[in-house]
Amino acid sequence: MLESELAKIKDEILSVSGVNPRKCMCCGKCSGTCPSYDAMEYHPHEFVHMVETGDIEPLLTTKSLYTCLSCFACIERCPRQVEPAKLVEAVRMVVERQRGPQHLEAENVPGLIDGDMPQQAVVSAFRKYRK
Amino acid sequence: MQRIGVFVCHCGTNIAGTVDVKAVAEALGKENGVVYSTDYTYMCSASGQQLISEAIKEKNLTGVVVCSCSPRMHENTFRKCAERSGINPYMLEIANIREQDSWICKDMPTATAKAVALGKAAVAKVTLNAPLTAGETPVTKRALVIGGGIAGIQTALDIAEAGFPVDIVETKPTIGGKMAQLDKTFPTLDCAACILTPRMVECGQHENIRILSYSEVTQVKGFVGNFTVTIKRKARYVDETKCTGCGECTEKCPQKKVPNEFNMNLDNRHAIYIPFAQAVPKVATIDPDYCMKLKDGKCGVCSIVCQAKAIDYTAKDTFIEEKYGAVVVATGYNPIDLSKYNEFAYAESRDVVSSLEFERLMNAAGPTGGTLLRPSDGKHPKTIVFVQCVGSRCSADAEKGHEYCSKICCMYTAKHAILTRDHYPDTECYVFYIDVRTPGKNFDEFYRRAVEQYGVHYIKGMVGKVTPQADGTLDVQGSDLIMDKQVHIKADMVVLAASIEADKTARPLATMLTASMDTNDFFTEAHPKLRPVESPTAGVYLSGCCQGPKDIPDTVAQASAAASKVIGLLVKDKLKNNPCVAESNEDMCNGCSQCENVCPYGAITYIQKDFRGPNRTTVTRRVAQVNPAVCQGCGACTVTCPSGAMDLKGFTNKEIMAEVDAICR
Amino acid sequence: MQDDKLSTAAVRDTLVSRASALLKEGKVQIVLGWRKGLFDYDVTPSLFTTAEDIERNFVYNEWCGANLSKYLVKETRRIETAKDTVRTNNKMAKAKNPDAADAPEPQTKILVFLKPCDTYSFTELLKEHRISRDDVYAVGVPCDGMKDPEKKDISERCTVCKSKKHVTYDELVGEDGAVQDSKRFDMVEKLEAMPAEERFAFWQGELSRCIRCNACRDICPACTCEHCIFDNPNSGASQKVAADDFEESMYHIIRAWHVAGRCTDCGECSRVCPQNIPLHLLNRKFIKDINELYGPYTAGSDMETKPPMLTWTKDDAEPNVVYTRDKADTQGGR
Amino acid sequence: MPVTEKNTETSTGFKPKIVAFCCNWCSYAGADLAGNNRLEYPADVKIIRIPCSCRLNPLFILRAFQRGADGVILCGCHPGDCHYTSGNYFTRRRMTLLFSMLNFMGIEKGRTRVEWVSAAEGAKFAKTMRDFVETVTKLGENKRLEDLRCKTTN
Repeated sequence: MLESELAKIKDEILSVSGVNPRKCMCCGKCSGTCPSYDAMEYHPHEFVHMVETGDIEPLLTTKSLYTCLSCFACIERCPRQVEPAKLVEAVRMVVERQRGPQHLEAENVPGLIDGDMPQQAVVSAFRKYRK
Repeated sequence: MQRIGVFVCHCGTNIAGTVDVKAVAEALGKENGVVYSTDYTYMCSASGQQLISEAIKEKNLTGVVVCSCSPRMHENTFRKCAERSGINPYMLEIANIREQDSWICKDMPTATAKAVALGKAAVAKVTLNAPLTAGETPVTKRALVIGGGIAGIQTALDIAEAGFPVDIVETKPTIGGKMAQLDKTFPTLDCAACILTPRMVECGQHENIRILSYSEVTQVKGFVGNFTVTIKRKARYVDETKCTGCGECTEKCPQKKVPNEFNMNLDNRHAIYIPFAQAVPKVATIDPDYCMKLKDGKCGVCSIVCQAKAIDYTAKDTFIEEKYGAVVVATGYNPIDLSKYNEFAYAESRDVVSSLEFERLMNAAGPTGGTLLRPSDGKHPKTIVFVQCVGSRCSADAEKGHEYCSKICCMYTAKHAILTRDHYPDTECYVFYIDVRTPGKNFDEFYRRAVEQYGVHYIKGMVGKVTPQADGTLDVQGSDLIMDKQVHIKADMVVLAASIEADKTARPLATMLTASMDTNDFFTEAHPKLRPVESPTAGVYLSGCCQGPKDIPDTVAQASAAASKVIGLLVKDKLKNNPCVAESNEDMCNGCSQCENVCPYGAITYIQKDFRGPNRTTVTRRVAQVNPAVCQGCGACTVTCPSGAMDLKGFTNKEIMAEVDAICR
Repeated sequence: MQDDKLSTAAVRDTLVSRASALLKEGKVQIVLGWRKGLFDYDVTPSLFTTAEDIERNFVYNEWCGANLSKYLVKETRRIETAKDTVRTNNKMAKAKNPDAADAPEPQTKILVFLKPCDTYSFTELLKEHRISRDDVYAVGVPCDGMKDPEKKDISERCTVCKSKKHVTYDELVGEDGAVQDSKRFDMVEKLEAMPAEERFAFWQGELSRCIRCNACRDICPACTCEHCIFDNPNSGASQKVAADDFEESMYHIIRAWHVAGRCTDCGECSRVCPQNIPLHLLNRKFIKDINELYGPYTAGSDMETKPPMLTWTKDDAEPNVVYTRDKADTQGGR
Repeated sequence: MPVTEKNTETSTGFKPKIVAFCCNWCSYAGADLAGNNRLEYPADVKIIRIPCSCRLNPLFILRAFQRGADGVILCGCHPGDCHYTSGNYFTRRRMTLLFSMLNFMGIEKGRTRVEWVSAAEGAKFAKTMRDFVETVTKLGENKRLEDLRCKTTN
C-alpha cells in the first residue's frame, strides 16, 4: 500500500477514534489487563504503537481486530487515557468501510457461533458489524 | 524648581559608535530644569562617578539623569553614587540609550534622535520625582517550623544551632514523621530509626527548640519579619509537664481495639498511647474517639495507675499566639488512597499492601516484629509481586492518580526486593516496571545489585489485574513487553508503590500564608532554579516534600538550605523595605475596597478615620491604608482606583504621563 | 395605559400614607422622594421632613425617572457626621473631665423610595461602602416604566428594562417582579456590526455635541468619588472643559472605564444629558463584553459576587480577541 | 490646513511615534536582551518602564494618543509568570475591555496591542516591535485620536 494511503488511513483512524497515541508511555497495562490477549496476534499496546508509527497495514488484515471483545478494560485502566480499545474499534471501522456494505447478517450469526464463544463476543459482534 | 544634571555615557564606542553623544548632551542641556549637561567615555567608571558626584556638589543639583546602559545594569551603581554625593538616590533616573537605542539601531541620526527623546523622558520624570526613603521594619528573631518530619527537624536544628529560637508545630503526638515509620533507607540500607531518633532527641533537648506536638496552625497574620501565628494545642488529656512516659497507663488501658496509625492500621493500640518507643516528646496521649472515660464517663483506669498524676480528662483545646520572623513549611507528604484501584484488589485482599505498609511489615518495631508475614494468615510469603507507578505518571485528565513521577518509588521498591531476598532467599520477587528511574548517587548501582546479586525479577510491563484466588493466593495478570506476552504470577503478596501527594493540611496553610501552590498542591518556589527553597511570599520558606516529591538526602539538603535562608533573615535587626510602594491619599480615598480586592499581598487594609469637617464637625470615613512592608509595588491597585487616590511612589501617574508627553513631543 | 396611571396614583397614595406613618412613628426622620414641580413632567428628587409637606408635594408617577440612591451617599454621610461629631466632643469632654456626662448621639434614619432598577444602584453603593445601611429605611416601589419628558413617551431605558426585581429593601409596596431578559444590547450590536469608519463617525457626531457640563458624572450612582480625577489638578489628568475633540472622547472613555463592572445600567447618564448623547451605550458595551468574556454579571444584583474587574481566571481571553472575534471589519488589525 | 500638511507628511515617508510600556521584570529585560543580541528594530519605538503590566492605566494610553502617538503597545510577563503572581491577569482583562471600547468607538485596531514577552525572548521582542511598527505605518498617522493643538504648537 502507498505511503500516502497509509497516512490517510492513519488520519482517519485517529479522527474516528479521537485517540492520541502519543499520550502512551508504553507501560503495557492495557495488554496486562486484556482478557483476550492470548487470542490476539497484535495486542492492545502494539495497536497503539503500530498506529503511531504508521505500521498500519498488518493491522488491517489481522484477526486480532475481531478477537478484541470491546470490554474496554484497557480504556478503564490506562493511566494516560490513551484508550486502546477505541483505536482497535477505529481500525475495525476502517476495514469495514473498505469492505463496503456486505455486513454480517443477523441470520448468519448462529452458524458462526461455536460453543465456547463467550456471549459477550456475540453481543459485541453486533455492536461492531451493525455500524 | 529642580536643578537637573544630565550625564551622557559613551560606553566606549558601544553608544558613541551610533549615537552622537555630544549632540544628545547639548539637546538635553536645553531642557527645562537642566542646569548642567555633559558626556564622558565611561560614566560607570570610578572617574565617571567622580564626575557626577562633583557636578552634584558644585552645581548643587537636585536631580540627575544618566544616559547610559540599561538601568538593570547600573541603576544601583549610579544611585549609590548620587547618595554618596548627598542627593536622594531616587532623584536619579537612567535613560537606556545602549540596549534600547545604540544596539538596536545602526543609523546615527535616528539613534541620536531616539537618545534625545529617551533623555527628555527621563528629565521629565526626574522633574516630578520626589525623594524616597526606604522604611524599616524590625525582625522578630524567632522561627516557626510547620511539620516535625525529618525536614522540619533538620531545619529546626540548623536554625537553633545558629542561636535562634525555633518552634516546631506538629499535628501528631510526636515528631519524626514518615521517616520514623521506615525500616531501612536506600541505597545504604542503614536503619532509619537509628539515624533519625538521635536527631529527634537532639530536638527534644535543644534549649533553642520548643516542640509543640499535637498542635495545628490556625491563623497567620503579618508579613516577613513580623508574623503573628495562632497555634491550636489540641487537648491530649495528659499534662506534658508531668507525664514521665513510663507507659504504665498504656499497658493498663482496657480499650485495646484502636487501629494503630503508626503501623498503618495493621495492628491495634490502646486508647491512651505513645505512638512508638522513641517518641519525642515521650508523652502519652488519650484518643478521645475511643477513650471510654471521655466517651461515656466510665473507666478512668489510666488516672488511677498514673504515678505522676498527669491525666486530666477535663483538658480543653488551647490557643497560643506567637510572633515569628520567618516561617518554614515542612508539611511533607502522604501516599495516595489506593481503594480506588479495583484492578489491584487493594480493598478486597489484605495481602495487597502499600509500600509504606510493607515497610511496617519489615520493621522490627512493626506489627510482626520484623518477620515478614502476610497480613491475611500470617504465613511466610513465597512469591511477592511489586507494582510500580501506582497513581504516578497518570494523564492530567485521569481522575485517579497524579501526573508527576513520585521519584522515590523505584528506589524503595528495589530496597524492599533486596531486603526480602536477603532475609528470605526462598522468596521470589517480581517487579513490574515502566521505567526504572535511579538518578542519584549510588542509586543505579543499588538497582543493579537487586537484579544481579539478589536475583530480583524485573519485568518491563504493567500489572493489569490482581485476582484473589480460593487457595488464598493472588493471581497477578500483567504484560511482559519484552517477551511480548501476558504473564500470570501466582503470588502470596502484592506490594503497590503508591504515588505520594502533598499533605492535606498544605492547601489551607498556603491560604493562610498567602503562599502560592501548583495544581498538585505542592508549594511553588520563588524561582524554580535560583530560589528553590523560598516561597514567592517573603519570609516563607520551603523544606522537604511540601515542595515536591523527594528522597531523604534531598529533603535534608533542602531543609538545611531553607534553614540557612532563615538564618540569613533572622541575623538582620531590621528589614529595608522597597520605597517604591503604593500610597493612598486619604483625602481622596472613597473606601470602596476595590484596591483591597486586587492586591495580591493583602497589603491594603481599611480603617475608619476621623477627619475635621467644616464648622467643627468630625467626619469619620473609611479609608485605605497600605502597609509599606507588605506592599511589593506592582501597582495593580493604582489602576483600579477611580479617584486616583492610590498612587505608586517612584512610578506615579504624573511621572509616567510626563514621560509619555516627553516622548510624544 | 389608562389603568397604569390609576395604579400609579393608587401607589402614590400608599407611599404617602406609609411615609407619613413612619414619620409619625419616629421610625424615620427624613424622607427622600420625588417633589412635584410647575408642570406635571418636571419632578425633582427632594427631601421631606413633615407629613404635611409629603401630603401636598410628594408625587409618584410616570415622570419619576430620577434614581434616588445616589443622594443617600451625601445624606447618610451627613447623618453619620452628626453622630461622629457628638462622639468626638464627648471624648474631648471626658479628656477634660473624666466624669463628664455623654451627650446622646443623634439617631436619624432616612426613608428612601427605590424603583427596581434603583435598588441595583443602591446595592452596588452598599457593596462599595458608600452608604451606611443602618441609616436607611428602603421602600421598594413598583415601576411600569418611566417617561422621557422630551419624547413625552416611555423612555428608551424602560423599553428594555432589565429587571422588575427589588434587590435590597426593608419594605416592599406591591408585588415584587422578576429579572427580565431585555433587548438592551441591540443598539450596541447594531453599532458593532457597522464598519469602523461609520462607528467613528457616529461617536464623533455624538460626542462632539458634548459641552462637558459633567451632568452625566454628577448624576451617576457609580461616580461617587470624593474627588473626581477630572477636577483634580494634582491628578495630572484634570480637564475643566474639553480643549479639543479628543478630550471629550477621553473623558467619556475613562468615565465608562471607571464604572466598568460597577455600572448597573440605570441609564441616568443619558437621561440627564442636555445634548441627548446616548452615553449609556458606552457602559452597555462594557457590560456586554464582560458578560460575553467573563460570564454574566449584573452590578448591584447582590453583595457577595466579586466584580469581574477585580478578579480573573487563568484562561481569560487574550486582548487580541477584540480584533479577531469580529471578522466583518478587517481594517488595521493583526 | 493641517490636513493637507499631514497628507504631504505621509507621502514623504511617514515615521510613526510608538510608545511601548514594558514591565520591569520580563519585557524590559527582553528588550535589553534584544539589544544585547544586536537585534534591530525601528527606533520609532520608545520604551517606558513600569513595574508591572498591571500598572498601566488606560489613561496613559489615551494620553499618548492625545499627545500624538500613532501606536501604543504593552508588554508584560506571560500570564502565570508575573513577578507579582497575578498582575498580568488583571492587565489582560483591563486591556481586553479597553481595546474593545476603542474598537467600538471606531479607532483602528492595530494601533493598540498587548504582547507577552519574557526576559528570555529578545528575538520575540524585536520581531514584535518590527511587526507592530509595520502595522502602524500601514495605518498611517493617527488622525483619529491625535490632539491637533499639540501638533501645531510643536
